[in-house]
Amino acid sequence: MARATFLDAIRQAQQEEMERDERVFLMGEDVRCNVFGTTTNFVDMFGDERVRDTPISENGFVGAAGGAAMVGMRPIADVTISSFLYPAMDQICSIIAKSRYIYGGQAKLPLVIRSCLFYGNSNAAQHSDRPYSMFMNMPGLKIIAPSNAYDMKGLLKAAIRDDDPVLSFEDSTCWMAKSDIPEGEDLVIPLGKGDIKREGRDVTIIAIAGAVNTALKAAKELESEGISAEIVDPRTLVPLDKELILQSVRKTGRAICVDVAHQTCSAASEISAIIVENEFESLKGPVLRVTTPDTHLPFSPHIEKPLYPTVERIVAAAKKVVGQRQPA
Amino acid sequence: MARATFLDAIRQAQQEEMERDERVFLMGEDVRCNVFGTTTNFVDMFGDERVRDTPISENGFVGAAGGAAMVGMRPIADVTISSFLYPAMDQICSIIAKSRYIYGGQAKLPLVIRSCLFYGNSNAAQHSDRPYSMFMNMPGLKIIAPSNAYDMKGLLKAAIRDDDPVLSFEDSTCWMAKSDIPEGEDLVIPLGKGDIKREGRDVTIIAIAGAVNTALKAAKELESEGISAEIVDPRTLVPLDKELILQSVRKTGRAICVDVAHQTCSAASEISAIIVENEFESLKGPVLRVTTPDTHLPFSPHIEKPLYPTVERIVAAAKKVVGQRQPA
Amino acid sequence: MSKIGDNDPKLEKYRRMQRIRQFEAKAEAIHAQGEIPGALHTYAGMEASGVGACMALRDDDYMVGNHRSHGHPIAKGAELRPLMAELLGKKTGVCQGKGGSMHLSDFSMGSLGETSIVGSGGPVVAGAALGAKLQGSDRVALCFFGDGASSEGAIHEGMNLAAVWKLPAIFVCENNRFGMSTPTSDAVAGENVADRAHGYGIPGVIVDGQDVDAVEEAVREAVDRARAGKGPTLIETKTYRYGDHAVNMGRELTPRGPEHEDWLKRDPIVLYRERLVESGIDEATLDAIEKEAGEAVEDALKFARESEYPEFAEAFDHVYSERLPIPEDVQAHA
Amino acid sequence: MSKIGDNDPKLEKYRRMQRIRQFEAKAEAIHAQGEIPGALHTYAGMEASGVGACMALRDDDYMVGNHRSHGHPIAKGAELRPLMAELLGKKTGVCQGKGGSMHLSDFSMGSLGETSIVGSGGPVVAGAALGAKLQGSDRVALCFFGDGASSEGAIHEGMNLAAVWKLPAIFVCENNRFGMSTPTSDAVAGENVADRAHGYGIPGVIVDGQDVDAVEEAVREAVDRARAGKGPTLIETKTYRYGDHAVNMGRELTPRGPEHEDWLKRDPIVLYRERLVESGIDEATLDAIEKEAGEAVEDALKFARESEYPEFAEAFDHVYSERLPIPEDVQAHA
Ligand SMILES: Cc1ncc(C[n+]2csc(CCOP(=O)(O)OP(=O)(O)O)c2C)c(N)n1
Ligand SMILES: Cc1ncc(C[n+]2csc(CCOP(=O)(O)OP(=O)(O)O)c2C)c(N)n1
Ligand SMILES: [Mg+2]
Ligand SMILES: [Mg+2]
Repeated sequence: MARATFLDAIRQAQQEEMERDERVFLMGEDVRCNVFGTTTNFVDMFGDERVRDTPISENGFVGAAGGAAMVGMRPIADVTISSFLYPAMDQICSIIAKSRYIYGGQAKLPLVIRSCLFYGNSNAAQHSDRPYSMFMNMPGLKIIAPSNAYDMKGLLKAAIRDDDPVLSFEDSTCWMAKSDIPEGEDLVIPLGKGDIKREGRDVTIIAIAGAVNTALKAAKELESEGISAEIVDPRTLVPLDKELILQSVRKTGRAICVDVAHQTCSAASEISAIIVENEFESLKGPVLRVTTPDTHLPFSPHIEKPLYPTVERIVAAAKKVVGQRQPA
Repeated sequence: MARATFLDAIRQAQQEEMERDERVFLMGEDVRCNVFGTTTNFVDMFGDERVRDTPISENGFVGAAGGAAMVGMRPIADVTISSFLYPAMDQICSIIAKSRYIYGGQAKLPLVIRSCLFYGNSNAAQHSDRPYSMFMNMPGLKIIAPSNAYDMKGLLKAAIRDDDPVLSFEDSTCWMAKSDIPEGEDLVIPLGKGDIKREGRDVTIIAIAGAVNTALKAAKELESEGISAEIVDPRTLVPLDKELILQSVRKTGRAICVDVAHQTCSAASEISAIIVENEFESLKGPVLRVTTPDTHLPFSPHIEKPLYPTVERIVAAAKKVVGQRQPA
Repeated sequence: MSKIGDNDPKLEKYRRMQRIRQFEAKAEAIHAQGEIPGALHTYAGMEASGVGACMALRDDDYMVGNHRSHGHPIAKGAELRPLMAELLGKKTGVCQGKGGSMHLSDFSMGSLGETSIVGSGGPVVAGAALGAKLQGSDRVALCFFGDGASSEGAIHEGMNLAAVWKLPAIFVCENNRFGMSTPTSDAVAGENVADRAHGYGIPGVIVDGQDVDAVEEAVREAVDRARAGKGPTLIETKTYRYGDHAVNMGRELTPRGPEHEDWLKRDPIVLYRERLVESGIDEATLDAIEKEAGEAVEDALKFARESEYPEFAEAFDHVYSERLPIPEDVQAHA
Repeated sequence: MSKIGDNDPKLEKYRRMQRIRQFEAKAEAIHAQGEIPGALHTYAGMEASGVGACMALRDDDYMVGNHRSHGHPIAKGAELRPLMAELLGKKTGVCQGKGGSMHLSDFSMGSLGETSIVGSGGPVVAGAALGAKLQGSDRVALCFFGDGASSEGAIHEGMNLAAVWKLPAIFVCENNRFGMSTPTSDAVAGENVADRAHGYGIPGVIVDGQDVDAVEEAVREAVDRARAGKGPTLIETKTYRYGDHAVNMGRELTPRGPEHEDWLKRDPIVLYRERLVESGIDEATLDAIEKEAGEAVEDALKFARESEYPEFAEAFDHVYSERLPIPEDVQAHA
């Protein structure tokens, strides 16, 4: 076991998989210079054929990842910031998500598209997107959104080995946080398996990516007020571990969905809909969402920061649902 | 009053607004040749400066609509089929949705982006998208999705007059259906006002675009089985008439969301989440979704058609929720 | 199944053009009668472009095409049965009934898709060429796209990527003078699409798209360049489509000028047949090939008609590597 | 507020370059101390490109820029106070604190955005030029974009659209030899970005980006062409950025070659000052302008520092024409 940051977990996963399988290669804008620290010494280790700086053309190189995958490679396309997925949207939706299907299984697209959720640091609206729910609406893509370094490594390795296209959303608020990560061992976390990050009895809090850490802090605070919160981290958004979520709700009877994305048509909305559709009889109160409201993100830090889900808002939501049927 | 089809309603709305306001102009691929019948005689009436065939470059001409709007025009960008919005995603999300905000109100973007939902007719996965929920997750865009000719005309006119960018999703399953449309009169339906398409007592069915018509048929069938369904048509997805939906659910205590889009992170999911968040106490049963499952749309008609919400599935869902608390 | 003049590339070109022409004539006829669902975009008039280009490729070279998808696979040598079955939406179709007329892509012939999103093949081809390069193979990848598609950012990005990385890619712009109803000159800036090559520092070649030999020669040169590691080439085949954008639409979309007749006079199959006859091939051989093509089409149609439709559950295959679970309520009412 | 040498375009060019240089020097310094949040991309070294281009424009002409956004508005004549206030995230900022360093866009000066999505200005400029044309005005629209941005589909689509419609647009590629850490030659195919013009049938012009007069002249010719209805021009200014991609990042991203020193020797402000002096302007006047620019920067900073931050509710303005309702639970804990 060794302590490693979330960013280093990404580096490790990429390095180990590139060592393991020579079909794996990496491309993106400025990957050689290692902007965020996920490709340290990669050029030395793997050469610049397998570690490729691309032109600034996201649709071009993401689509090229698709083409390379179709001929038997296993590309990792690094799209740095999630906001730059929009220019690549057509290749992702029309080619990468659909080719296996439209050609009746003739095409295989084992590839990973990585990008970070770059919010909360005065990067303004064009650089602060958290667009995973858009892709959840598009069949054919798998989606991971890890909340700590351990999960990040294990899920990214699984994503690289997976035979379907996987989008990896990497929350920049988690970048510097460290986990114990087993060394040498092959840490692979199967896609589609959620994780109970904290057990609890009174309310289930399903949180996504960085929001898991906010929820964990809220759970501590709730504990001190006599409310026992269970924190469920789906880790993978597609396929989603519905059973884990429903199980927890069956136990607690109450649910809150926490998501740093905009509220409308968010992952939080989806999870809420799944819960009410399947566990209505178990519910003792409304399923609440704690999300970023449907405004853009402003540059000025004083007005940006309060827009994201906070410990206070989660605590207030928990008290509201728990209080409703079971007064203190 | 005169009978007019949905397509003709679009034509009328465009024509009347172009006559009324010379800042309004229309561009898109093959608009002069009037592929679908929404621009009949437009070149003769308005000249080919205001009725422009564009190169096949959706990001280019949709973005150009943004630029033209910023300098005081009121463009209508016709993107024909919704699947072609993906190549234009960046200009829609990064420029059109965000410019007013990011520049602190200096930019104004009064424009309409029209495209049709072209599903159900063996067009295969790359031409059958119903992607409105992706755009619902992006603040700054208004979205209409009318279900009949009357609403289509009134909402499109409102959209063209609106000072914000509006996406118009036009369901091709509604194209040939006719409504009585007032002549001469100025039919403008305010954005954000839903409509009760049928009153009922036992269950609220919120349906979107073409699904409204399927739901209306289901309601008839339910009637014959003694179940009274209320059909709510939001008409506008952003802003959404939440109060109308909640009011209906308060009355019936039961809700079903019908949506031809893929289920995950759909408008149906959002509406379900809103209902459970706000009207949990009124609910007598789970909120169910009747949607298209998260598979792509195949070409072969025999396996495509059963994927969309059908009268049978809506009826079954209604019986399930009504039966749950109120056995026949 | 041995065929007349097997192994003679000259006759093979004629055969493939004949197969395309007759396959589509049949398809158009049964589409008019409602036997083929969806839209049908025919390649008639453009056969020399596809066949010339594909004859310059090896069987294991890659190719990506577009919505006008019938010609490319036949040009590359695909069997007709799975193509016709696909048009009819059958389980035996090359895409198991999932793709239809816009997506006749036979991966066993090196195809990596006939993608109906205009321009979207550009990045895919760059990626396939990159894959070939990384694998140390000498395969090349060829992209068919239309004049209209040249306006898409995806084509630009694909070409820039291929050029900057010197990838073994060939971009073949099939300029048939229209994108749907819009004349090329109303949508595409510059004299020729091939002129775009200059900006990428790669060769740009214009070729008579009605002359199958000329197309083959131009593409062969590009293929040699690509295999030698010298990077991509942009080739523009000046050609013409006989049919409307899509056939059997009930009205005419494309405005035809007086040059329509001129183009019909330069039919690629007639021109090539004349050349073959001049070169000493006897008419009987050519007639036999023509007849054989017709029989192959009939055989394909019979096969297609006798094939089963896919079962409903198959709609849930191929979204991912494993079949998706089918929602109960959907299954119950399917 | 009258300024030294007001109305003398020669001095105005010097003034604007000085204002950019000094505005950014100050910004870089206070950013290092944490007074400016977010990333800061400086324009130092490139002043002649922006100022030369904007001096060829009328005040009411349109312009769109990019993430390297400080130079363009000052080049176009914007006041410094709202720009500096924006950097500090204040309500008095030109974008009311919503945009920050990557988006210093002053619409009162004809700007239509400094957009930080690389390449995204291309379609916007085509649209603004189209708007001007439809309105029968003789305004033109100019797009600043980087060498790296030339690889984006959006730039291609914008140029094709402008060319095919003969719109009054000018595309100015500021080639500063890098896109972030990547040398232009590793990302952009072809010798020069300007060579792309050939493919669109429009003029492509290469100009010394360190020579403000040369840039102005090239752009003026393009503007004249555009106003005369002859369509767009692509101009490439060969220039250089002194700072790293963004400043104060804690580590160096851009690998500098030996040519770095050569570029520093051709500083656009020094070069231009020499030319002015040679042409008879006395040093004292230029010193005074330099000093005045410094004072204007100090004044702007004072203004910015004394300004208020926006109130929380303002985060909900400008998503639409009307303020969004603020969710109760968000308001309660803001
Ligand atoms: C991205 C996208 N935009 C628009 C369309 C609709 N469309 C289908 S084919 C076509 C014309 C294509 O013209 P061209 O590239 O010249 O090919 P051709 O049909 O002439 O062979 C158009 C506009 C599409 N399929 N995809
Ligand atoms: C679509 C998109 N992709 C990537 C980025 C990240 N990025 C910001 S600036 C930049 C380099 C731009 O290079 P260039 O266009 O030459 O402008 P320069 O910074 O050199 O002035 C990159 C890659 C972005 N902002 N937008
Ligand atoms: Mg064409
Ligand atoms: Mg640059």
